[in-house]
Amino acid sequence: MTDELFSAPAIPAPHQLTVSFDHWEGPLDLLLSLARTQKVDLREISILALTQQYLAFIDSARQLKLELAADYLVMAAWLAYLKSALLLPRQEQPDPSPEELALRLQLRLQRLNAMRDAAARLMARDRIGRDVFPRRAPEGLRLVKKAQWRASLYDLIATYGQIRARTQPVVHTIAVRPVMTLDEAIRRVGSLVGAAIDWTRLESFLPPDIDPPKAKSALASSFVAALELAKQGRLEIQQDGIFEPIYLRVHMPDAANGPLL
Amino acid sequence: MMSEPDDYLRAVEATLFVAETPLTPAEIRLHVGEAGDLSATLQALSDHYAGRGVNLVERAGRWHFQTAPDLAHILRREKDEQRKLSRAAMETLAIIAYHEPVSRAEIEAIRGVQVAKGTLDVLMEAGWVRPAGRREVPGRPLIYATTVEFLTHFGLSSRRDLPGIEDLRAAGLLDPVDLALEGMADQSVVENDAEDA
Amino acid sequence: MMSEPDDYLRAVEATLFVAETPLTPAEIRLHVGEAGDLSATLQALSDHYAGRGVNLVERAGRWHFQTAPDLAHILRREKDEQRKLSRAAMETLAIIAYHEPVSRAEIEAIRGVQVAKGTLDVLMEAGWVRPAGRREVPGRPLIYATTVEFLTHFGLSSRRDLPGIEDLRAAGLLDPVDLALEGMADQSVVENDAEDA
Repeated sequence: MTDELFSAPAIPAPHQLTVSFDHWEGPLDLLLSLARTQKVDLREISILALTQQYLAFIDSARQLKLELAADYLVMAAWLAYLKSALLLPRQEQPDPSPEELALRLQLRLQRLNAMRDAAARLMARDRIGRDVFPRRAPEGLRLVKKAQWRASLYDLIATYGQIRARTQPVVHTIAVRPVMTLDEAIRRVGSLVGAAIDWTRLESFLPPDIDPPKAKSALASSFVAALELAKQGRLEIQQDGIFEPIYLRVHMPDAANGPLL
Repeated sequence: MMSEPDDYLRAVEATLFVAETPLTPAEIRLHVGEAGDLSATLQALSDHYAGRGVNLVERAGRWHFQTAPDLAHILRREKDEQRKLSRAAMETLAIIAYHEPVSRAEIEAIRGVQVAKGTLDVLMEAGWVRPAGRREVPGRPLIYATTVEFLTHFGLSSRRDLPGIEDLRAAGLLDPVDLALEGMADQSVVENDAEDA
Repeated sequence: MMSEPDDYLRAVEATLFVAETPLTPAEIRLHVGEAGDLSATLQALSDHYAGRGVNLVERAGRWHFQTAPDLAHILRREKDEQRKLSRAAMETLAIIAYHEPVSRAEIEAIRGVQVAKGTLDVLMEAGWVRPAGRREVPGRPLIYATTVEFLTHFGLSSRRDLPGIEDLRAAGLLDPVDLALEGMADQSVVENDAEDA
């Protein structure tokens, strides 16, 4: 609708209103623009005069059938109310007072105006990339991470040991069992039994300081040696029952009918 | 003005020359060590380069070399043209800078219009504005503040350097309207308009 | 040496400062115009920067600023980072230490695993291993040996201080891993004793 309006050359537009309403960012912005036309310090501005300017402006826009955003109309209605309140006799003024409302509006305009000026001054500063330039291709400071390698001597030798253990051909060493051979037992029992005239326990023929792992082998060998010597008729063996101690003594032919047999 | 530059000064000069970003004194010390008086050296360098084609400046506690502003016309290139900020974005940036930290509602109260969705995004994308936590009021609104890059870009040593900020503060123009009205309650300034009427 | 730099000199200085690449006098003139004596100005600038942290130099007809050569070390900051050797690197190091000088093929034969290229690099970067010539066999392979830093790091006065195979065996370090893991220590002690008997 607005487009049709502006494209129709027949309709004369008042020079003030050739600017689209898109130009303002809301009613406060428009009010500030109008206030600046009063060409006085914003602190001195007449809110009543400003209100009349705004209402007149909106009115002419309506005559042009410009489509106005709702907030412009809300502001117009509020200003119309403010205007009438300001013109009322004092005693009939509502609360809050129209003076306070006017002051609020004035303060808001001052604040918006201050920020608008501040923005302009900020943008006018010497800005990097527009007014001042850093080097376009700085070489840059380099941070080189230098590795501090950690390893202990133990790690080193343990690792080497593991490599060797892992990769050396596996050699199976069969441990040499601690044994007393039969020949050795026959020699020993044969020589000792001659010294024993009476029955003597088999264990007594074992070497006195023998290691425990070797003791069983010595016992077994000595027993087999005793059997062998008995077979040769060199000694006699006696046992009272199964698992009972085994006794040996030198063979005595004249005692063949000994009391114990 | 300077006679023979010592090695410490030369090291600081070279470090700032090759740096890709402005450097804090701590960052400079990582390179040049602790052997000299850094702040005196930075001052000496800054004095040495004052008035030359290249200046040493401090922005938000960080130092960098940049060309002198009056030479912009010979150095500016077509592709340097920055996208122009919209008026809304410029005003919003100014409001954040002068009032920080500030919520979106507070920005809207000053501008009298809603902050369009893209406005804060543009400022944050430029690296000038950052969210700075939440205000501990109902709704816990997000609040915004400016960044170090903002100060650097606009050539400000600190927020105290914002143009006119002291005058604005003294005039109460950085206070909200309600606060300003309370302050005026005693004074009977309220008469003005009534008299005009 | 220079009093008040004139605008022409300042412009040349700033132009060279921002330039992405070294510039010929013709390129500089595109920026600064024809108003001055460029070659005298370049000489004056070059004199001014001589002895500073940043120098103006001419190479093959092109001018650019660069940091003074003696300051290169400060522009590269080294940061130590503690890192543990990988198992592969540790094994390779151990083999070199025990068998040096040794070729890569020999290391692989002992490890039973290929040696990755990076492994020897790491050991050389650590300063513990060095190439020690070539073995005079077909293919002339590089051979490796340990360094003095290696001895220092591991607290050895010479390679002879490394425990020998018998020492390792006595310490149980040659036992197959699974044996050690199963805690069969008793048995191995018994067997050792038996051998001694």
